[in-house]
Amino acid sequence: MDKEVVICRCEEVTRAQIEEAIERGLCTPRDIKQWTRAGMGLCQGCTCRSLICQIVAEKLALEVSEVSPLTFRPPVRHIKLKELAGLGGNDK
Amino acid sequence: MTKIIDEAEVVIIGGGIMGCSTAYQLAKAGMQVTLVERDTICSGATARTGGAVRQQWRGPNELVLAMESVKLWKNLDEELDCDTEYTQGGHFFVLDSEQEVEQFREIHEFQRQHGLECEILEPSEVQKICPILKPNFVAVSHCPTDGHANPFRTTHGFAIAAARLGARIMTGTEVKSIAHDHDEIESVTTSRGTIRTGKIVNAAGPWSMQIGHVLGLEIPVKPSKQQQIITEPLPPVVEQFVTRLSIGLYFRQCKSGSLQIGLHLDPFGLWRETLEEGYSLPEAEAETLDHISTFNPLREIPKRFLDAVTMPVLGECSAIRTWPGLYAMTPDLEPLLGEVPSLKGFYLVTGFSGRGYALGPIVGKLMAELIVTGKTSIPLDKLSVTRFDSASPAES
Amino acid sequence: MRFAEHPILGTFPRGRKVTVLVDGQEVEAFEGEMIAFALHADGIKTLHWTAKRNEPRGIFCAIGHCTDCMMIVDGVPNVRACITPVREGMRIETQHGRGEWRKQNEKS
Amino acid sequence: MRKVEVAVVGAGPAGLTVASEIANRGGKVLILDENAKPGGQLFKQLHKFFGSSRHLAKERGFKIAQSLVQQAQEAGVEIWFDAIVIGIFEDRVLGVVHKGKLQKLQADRIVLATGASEKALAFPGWTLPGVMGAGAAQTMMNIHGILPGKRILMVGSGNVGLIVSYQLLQAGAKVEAVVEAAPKVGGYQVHADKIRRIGVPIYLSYTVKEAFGDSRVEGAILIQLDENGRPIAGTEREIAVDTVCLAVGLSPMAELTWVAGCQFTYINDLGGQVPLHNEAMATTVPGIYVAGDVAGIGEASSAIEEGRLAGIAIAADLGYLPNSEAEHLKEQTRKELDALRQGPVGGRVGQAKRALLDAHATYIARQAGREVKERAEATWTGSAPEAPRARAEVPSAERRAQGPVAVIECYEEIPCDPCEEACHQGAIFVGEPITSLPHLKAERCNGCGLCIPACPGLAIFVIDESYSEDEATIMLPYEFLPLPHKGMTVKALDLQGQLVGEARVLEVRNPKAYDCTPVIKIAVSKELSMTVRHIALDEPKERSTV
Repeated sequence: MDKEVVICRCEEVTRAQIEEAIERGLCTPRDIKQWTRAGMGLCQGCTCRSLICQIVAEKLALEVSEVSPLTFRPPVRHIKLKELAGLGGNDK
Repeated sequence: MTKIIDEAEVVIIGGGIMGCSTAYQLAKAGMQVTLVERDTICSGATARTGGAVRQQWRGPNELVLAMESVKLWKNLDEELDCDTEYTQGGHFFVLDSEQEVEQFREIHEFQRQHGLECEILEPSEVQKICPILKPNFVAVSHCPTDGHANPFRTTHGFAIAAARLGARIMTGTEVKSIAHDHDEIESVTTSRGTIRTGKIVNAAGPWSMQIGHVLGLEIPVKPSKQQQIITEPLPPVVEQFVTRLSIGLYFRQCKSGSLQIGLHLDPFGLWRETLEEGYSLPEAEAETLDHISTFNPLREIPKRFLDAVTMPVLGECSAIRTWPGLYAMTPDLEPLLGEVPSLKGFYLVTGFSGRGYALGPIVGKLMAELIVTGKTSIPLDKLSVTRFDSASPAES
Repeated sequence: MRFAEHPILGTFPRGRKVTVLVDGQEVEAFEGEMIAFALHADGIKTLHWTAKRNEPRGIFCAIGHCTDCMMIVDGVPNVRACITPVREGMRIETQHGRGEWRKQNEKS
Repeated sequence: MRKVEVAVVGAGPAGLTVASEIANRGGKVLILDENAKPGGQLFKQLHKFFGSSRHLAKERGFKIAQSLVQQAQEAGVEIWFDAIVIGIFEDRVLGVVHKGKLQKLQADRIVLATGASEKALAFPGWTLPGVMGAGAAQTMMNIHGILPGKRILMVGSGNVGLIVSYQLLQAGAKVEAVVEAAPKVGGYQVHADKIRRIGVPIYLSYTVKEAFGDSRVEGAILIQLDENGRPIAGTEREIAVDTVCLAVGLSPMAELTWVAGCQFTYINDLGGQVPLHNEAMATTVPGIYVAGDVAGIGEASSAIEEGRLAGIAIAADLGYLPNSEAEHLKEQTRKELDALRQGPVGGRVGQAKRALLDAHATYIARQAGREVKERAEATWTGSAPEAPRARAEVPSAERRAQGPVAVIECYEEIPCDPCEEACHQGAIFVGEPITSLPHLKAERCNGCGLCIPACPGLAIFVIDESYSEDEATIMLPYEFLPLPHKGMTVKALDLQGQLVGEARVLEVRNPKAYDCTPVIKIAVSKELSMTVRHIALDEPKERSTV
């Protein structure tokens, strides 16, 4: 696969950057996320999390099932601060 | 005993900022060091910190450490060959009463004696340098040399640099037991096997009392929960790290553009009093505290934040992630540093009570000095565990 | 392109015609349509230029999960154009990078 | 804080069924759905569904959605739309953003029926405007009536890729190609045939190497793959397209399930990481259930049956249903599920689901501190399910010469039987299990053609070789605009969409009962009777637009 291809669309992290992180010894999706920001953007890895697992598996010669995926945390959908705060709202 | 998988002069338990910084400095000093972490590097308390690199508002013992640490922070990127996103944008304590202002004036005086310059700013002055703050406060205590950095990058930076110098970093490796012959450490047994060693550094943060329990040692640290949220990346709005003690709020804008907003919790007794539906610190295991977000603060954080800023439009920006985190609290809110007198070779680097991240670089350096030479360039005696009488090994 | 008739759905129901301003140009849309789709129907495919690589992005997930359709709408950046319906007189701007806050429109 | 008895997240087929099952027995249920309309993905589905004629077969997806919603509402289920569940907290507290505000709900039982999300494929140019998920294309055209593009490349030939390609064609786009990395079509053959006979090429062992264009997609480069899935240099071919749709698979949309603390395992055939659950759809967290695609990618009918299982279990658990009756109902539902999970696609899911149940049992036993013998992996080999039982036969040349007769081109085991019910002559037999291939008793068939619009796969044709000396007639389904009219001369296309001759339109049948599947009767030269399977109108007028 082309090294310059963007894997994380939100944070614009390329495959090359992810591979470079793995070569530094960052060997889980969480390590890679913390180091490169892949999966840390607005969509929280919705799109790229499985791509990252695949790259880790390929680089480290593992099965995809052996790679622990990124965790999820609330909010699982982005939510405006004012909504989170219970302010505003449109009750009529 | 399980099979011997490694032999090291020092085994560090915990892959947070303290463990990684200490590992780096020890490796740099030529020691053979192995770091064990039960999860991944930067997966515990450091991963959840606000990222403040602050000197002001610390007790005498910590102030010296923080100021020395800032000297290291300035060159850290070069030292580690890593962008830690460290910035000296200043730190604001937003003060809401004359009494608070008075308290900070006194602190400033004492800090000045140690060479740290801070100032009290009127709301009108604050408006000029930080227009995002709603001037609904009395004054601001500003330390221009304070700042913030990226905890992930810093911690991984230390770990990668340590590995480069020969340290062994073992993640997914949980400590099961520690063998000692009377008062001398012999080995540590992990989920992956046994490592022979004469020295152990307990840098397990909010879990360090559990490491103590492995030895029958009561380490006076208990976890306390805090909660943070982070927004989507935004255009630049604030340079300073802002703390408002009266409402427990703090925030900063990360290099990515995201606003990181948190609520200081129990140390200031805020939760029980102010949350509408009440909140009592659960007595549950640190384990669950660490993983499960609590509902009420998630609502409270943006409420307090939006009330503190001038741009109502920030209400339109989205929170993308929230997380709980743990502080490793000691009874006097000061850290536990140094060797446990009753157990030779067992060192504590814990109990930073939510203020440790900034101290990471200097503490690693001092611990390495202590382990290698038995002495430190800055005295740590007052931070020894001996100030409490609880830390004594159980009769075996 | 909006289609008028569909073999299964028949005549496609559409809302009232509205006019929105896209980077200063008037664009016609129908009430109930999401911004991104209305723009797409008008031939506007680039909604956002990325912060680091300055690359164009358009509709990708169409359900508000991804990051690609962020636009500045009525002065507010990072609005997900694929899940935000059009409104008469709405000011829509192509977002560059993190965008910026514009002066709030006088709400009428 | 509001308290509810049962909170169901997701108003798709699984969620709506769970809710109805519980509410019908007296339970109080609140469904939370993040969309403005209920029905989940069904709302975007315009094609007729496979399935049992006793249930929803041959209904179009969006209509199934409507009837499931109606059922739920009649059962007294409360539904909140535009209600986004952002998290599940301690003690089954849900954070719900509804009407622009975060609200706190506490539920005795939570059912997560959150469906699936699309997987991605990264290649140079995949960030260009014009590259989008197949689901995005569906949303644009089927919900908003806007064409995603005029010339489309579809990446992936699973059912999603095939069905969305067909829908794009219906909406007036040209699908230039479908590429499939595997050496065979991923979805059902009948879905593939529907687009093939229109002339859409399906490139097997091909992938997209790159999408290119100056600020929007202007074309793509395809490349062939060897048997190990590696690109073969020199096999690149360029096609001009303005849109690339990604349909490279689905995975469980399980964010909330993770956040709730449920245990997961990785099973490729179920879409990746899937939550462990037992036969009653209960996860490893007490009081939290899953149903439908979130519990492993399947299809709508089995999502409904899983919803039923969870609903029965919860109703019993809450005391609305005696245990003995619940056991009986669960048993019945499991049988229905087993019947659906046969054949080339369902069979694989069935095996994977059994592996998931095993993994759950192992986990529970370990938690209880019981010794667990490693289950023999033999139960899970991932191998193909049992061989097809019978092959649908084509009526003999003698029979075709005698007069009109149905030709059923349905060669895969699909859980589907509406053709059997549609035939008033009793000429079509499916029987048990429902995945059996239809069998035509040619001597009973009178060529009425009622089975043509009833077949969700559009795989039935009626051939009459007795029509005239040199012509035969063919009745075929045609779900496109504009419709031809009687007397028109049209192009006759074969199974691959190749022009093989001319055809005369003899009749256009489009009664309401056909549900938008008009049947066209054409006359072609006799030797083409078993070749022609589609027609194309000359120079199609530019579609009317708004």
